[in-house]
Amino acid sequence: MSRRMRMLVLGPALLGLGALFAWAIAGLAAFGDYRGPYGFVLNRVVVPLRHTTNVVMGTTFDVRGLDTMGEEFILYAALVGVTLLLRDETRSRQAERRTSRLDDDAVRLVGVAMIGGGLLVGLWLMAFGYITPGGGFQGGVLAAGAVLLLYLVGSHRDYRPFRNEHFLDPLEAVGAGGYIVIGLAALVSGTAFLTNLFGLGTTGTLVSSGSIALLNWASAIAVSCAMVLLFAEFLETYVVPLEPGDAAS
Amino acid sequence: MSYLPYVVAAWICLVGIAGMATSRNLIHLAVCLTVTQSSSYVLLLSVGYVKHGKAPIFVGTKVGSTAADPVVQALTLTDVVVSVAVIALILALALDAHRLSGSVDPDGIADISG
Amino acid sequence: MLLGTLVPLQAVAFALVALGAPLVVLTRDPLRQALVNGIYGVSLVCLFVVLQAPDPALSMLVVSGIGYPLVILAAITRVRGHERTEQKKDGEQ
Amino acid sequence: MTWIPPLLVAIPLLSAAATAGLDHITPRPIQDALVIGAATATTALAFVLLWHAESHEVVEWFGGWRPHHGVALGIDFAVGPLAAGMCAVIGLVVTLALLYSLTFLREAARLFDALMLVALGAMCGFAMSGDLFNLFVWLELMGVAAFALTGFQVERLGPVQGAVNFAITNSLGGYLFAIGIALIYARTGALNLAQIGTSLSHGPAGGLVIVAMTLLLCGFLIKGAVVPFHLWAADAYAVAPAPVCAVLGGVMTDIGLIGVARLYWSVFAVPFGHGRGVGDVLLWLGIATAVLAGTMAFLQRHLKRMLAYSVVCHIGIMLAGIGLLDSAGLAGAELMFLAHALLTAGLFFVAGILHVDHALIDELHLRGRGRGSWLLAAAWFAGTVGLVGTPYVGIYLGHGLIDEGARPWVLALLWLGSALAGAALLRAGARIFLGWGDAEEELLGRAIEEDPVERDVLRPLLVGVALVAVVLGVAISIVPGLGQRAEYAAERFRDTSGYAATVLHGRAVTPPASLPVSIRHTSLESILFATGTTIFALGLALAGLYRSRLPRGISRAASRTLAPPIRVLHALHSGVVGDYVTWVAVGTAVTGGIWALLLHG
Repeated sequence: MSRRMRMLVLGPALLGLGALFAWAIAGLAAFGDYRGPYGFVLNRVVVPLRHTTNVVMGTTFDVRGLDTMGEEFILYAALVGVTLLLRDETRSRQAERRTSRLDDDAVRLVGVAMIGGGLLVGLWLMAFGYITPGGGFQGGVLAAGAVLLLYLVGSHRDYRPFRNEHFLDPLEAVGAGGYIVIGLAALVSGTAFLTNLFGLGTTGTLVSSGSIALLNWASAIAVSCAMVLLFAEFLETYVVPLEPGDAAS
Repeated sequence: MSYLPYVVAAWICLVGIAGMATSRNLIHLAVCLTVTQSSSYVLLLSVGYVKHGKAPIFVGTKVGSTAADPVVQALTLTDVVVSVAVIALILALALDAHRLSGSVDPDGIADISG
Repeated sequence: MLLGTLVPLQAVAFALVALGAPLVVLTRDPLRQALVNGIYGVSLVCLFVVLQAPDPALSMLVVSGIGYPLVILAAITRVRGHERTEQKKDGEQ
Repeated sequence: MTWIPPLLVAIPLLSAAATAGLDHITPRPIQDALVIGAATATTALAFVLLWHAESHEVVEWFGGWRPHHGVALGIDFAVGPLAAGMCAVIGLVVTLALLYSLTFLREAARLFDALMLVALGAMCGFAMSGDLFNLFVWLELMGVAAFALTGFQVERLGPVQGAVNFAITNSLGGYLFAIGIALIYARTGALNLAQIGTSLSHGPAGGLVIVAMTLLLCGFLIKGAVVPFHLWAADAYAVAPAPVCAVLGGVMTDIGLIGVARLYWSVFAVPFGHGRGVGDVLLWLGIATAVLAGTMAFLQRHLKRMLAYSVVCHIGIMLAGIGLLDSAGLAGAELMFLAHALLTAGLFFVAGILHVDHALIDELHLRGRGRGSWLLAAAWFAGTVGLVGTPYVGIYLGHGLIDEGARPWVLALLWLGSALAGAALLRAGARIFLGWGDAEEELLGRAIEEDPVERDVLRPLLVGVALVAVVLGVAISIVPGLGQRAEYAAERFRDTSGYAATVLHGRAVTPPASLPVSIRHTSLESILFATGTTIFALGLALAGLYRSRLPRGISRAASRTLAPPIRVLHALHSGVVGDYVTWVAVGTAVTGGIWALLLHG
């Protein structure tokens, strides 16, 4: 289709979709009047049953823990996929890796401070996720971002150790696989997959919620590693060839 | 009776689809895809909001007090992760397309058809 | 009827999001779009906060503040860099 | 036996993590053993599960969150014989594909294996899940793995284009599905399919449910490559490496249809089951898909693209079977799925071997090159005849069951699609293995060639795997007792209230009275249609081979009348993702509009 033609077909289609949406919205309960059973039951039972004050995390890692297992693997598959798709890209860049160093010490100092701050906040989010807002995913992305600041404020070389697949790939696998292993442990002990096995502890403290904490940490490890590796895969491509001859690949 | 939240969600979805269909740049298209997806978060969270409700985190509040639906929030969390995974993959493909054809125009990389 | 029980703060957040989406879509230059998308992300974060959803808000914050920008900017840089060297090459010939 | 369903997901995913994570540490043979072992174990467990699922529904509540008073708290896998059978076939096809790729894909093998295992786990999870959002998670997981696998050969533009189109259309479908979930959740406050169904049985359905159903089913139809959402499939399957095509074309596309069936009979049969509105639209979509894709298959010269359209064509027939809304139709779709998955996989395997042997994938370029490869020729023709549905071969039994509930003209159109796709494959086989036909054919468009991924292959292994797949697929129609078991499985699958009672209240299903172990009979009509189709496909293939030798008047009239519509068809399949997004919007709006007219009031 020519672009003009496409617009002519798209317009009525979007109008039709809009009409459908409008029809659906007319059947929805007014904003704020929602009284579906599922969430309200969980709001009442999760805290007493699982000793976690953050019901969202209780839902994510316990009641609907299987969804989160799938989610970890979506991230994992994306990482593997991006590595697969960019393998030519990375290979051709290996020979000509070049960095533009930042010379301003003040900027670097601020950067280092931010790295420290980012890591701390990231760890805090991971650790207290099942008590207050936060959790493995949020903390993991933040920590990964902080680690990658090393790349941005420093030079590529400084950052290499953190982008060592030989170290991070197994760790990533431990995170993602660990989630399943915790689930399997429950299965082996004779209960359902992903059953919360461990002592529930005192509500509102770090030693609460049983395997939610473990699953949270497994996903924190998986997400941090996946994000670092994923970003690194892309950041390899930050290196712009400076000489015309470099672009030959 | 207020339906604005739902209308906003539908609007975002349509805008995103229009952007995807007319995009001339794969990177732009990938971002439009995340815009389309953001309509599902807006709809989910609007659906689960409860009048005068607090966040479903019971620190300092009594269990059983009015709170928003935690399920839609858990679903949104998963949805956000999906969006990161998908945009990363599509951008990786865009880079490949660019390396091979020098173009990120979706109309320009149509190598096979018919 | 459309607004009804909506708290003013929520109405503003919804309006911002509703405005932000077409802005992101209509910004055809990827680099500028990445910026606008960041702002749209922040408006989503605000919306999630006023909808009493701190967890998704945090998640959206790290994603739109760290996740999207890093991959999008890397992709743009790569594409631009490529084009620049190609232009240079054309100039030399 | 409730411990088996989680293992079907956990084993492949855990092995996927292990194989990519240990890439640099363990030697290759151990890795290969791990990957093949995991796939084989999953398949074996799926067969054990099938054995058990026949007498009772295997329900596993994750985390031990059992439902209370009909309110489901956690996520469940509810496995009847149909879902278990799906898992078994998925496992079988993936195992064969992994064996095939041992020497076929040596580069980046670990990443490839990890993604294949992830796809296996996700497909099994999808087939068994009883939770709406959980279905979405598995849908996205298998999608993410498949997008990357499609773009495997990163040194060519075609795979990148195919993967981009695949990723964007399927992701859009997933997001429409997510909006549908939000709407359903807003109405029912539940995510468990059985509970949603129960909740929708109170009060009128209304526009909200109709629109939600449109979005949910269209999300699956996009995955299932049904017209007009099918455009991505040919782009993606034409460019992926052969073992990936085998998995994607053989099982992953069809899984969208299982999603449609699962959603309809657990949820939407309650509000809409009294009329035929939903089924008729599915039936029409199926017929359109079968005929259009059959035609497109006949117009291809790229072998894998031809196979891709043949896959879409059979998807259409299966969807029509589901759209009939009776047990025979669903059982037919199920049996067709079994045969179709194996035969398609086998034919993709053969195409891959031809590609390695001759570095060619174009029918006209390969003309006569396959002479002497008797095993390959036998596999190709057996697979093709199986896909046409010659009496008691391959998909025949499934097609015959679908025939039972269909009106004659529906039957004729479905067999026409099968004949067109079969004729394309027969024509290609005759050209390649027998050297028949003209060397040029301008109606087929331009050639697309590509280099094979790997040239140094263990050829006997590849041929062996292809033969196993084809032989198993061909034999599906004559396995004694299979037809009756498929019908029983379909009946269980369609029992909406029984499903809800089993899932939410733990009621046991009544095991079947002993099922006969004989080849299920089919109607005389089916035998006649199937025979006619075979003859028609042969004739059509010959016409395609020797168009230049037809009497000049006929030949010229044929090209004059056929050329313009063919050009339009080629132009519609433009390979441009913007067009595909537009068609998704059109398809969803039109489907929803029709349902709105049929079901409202």
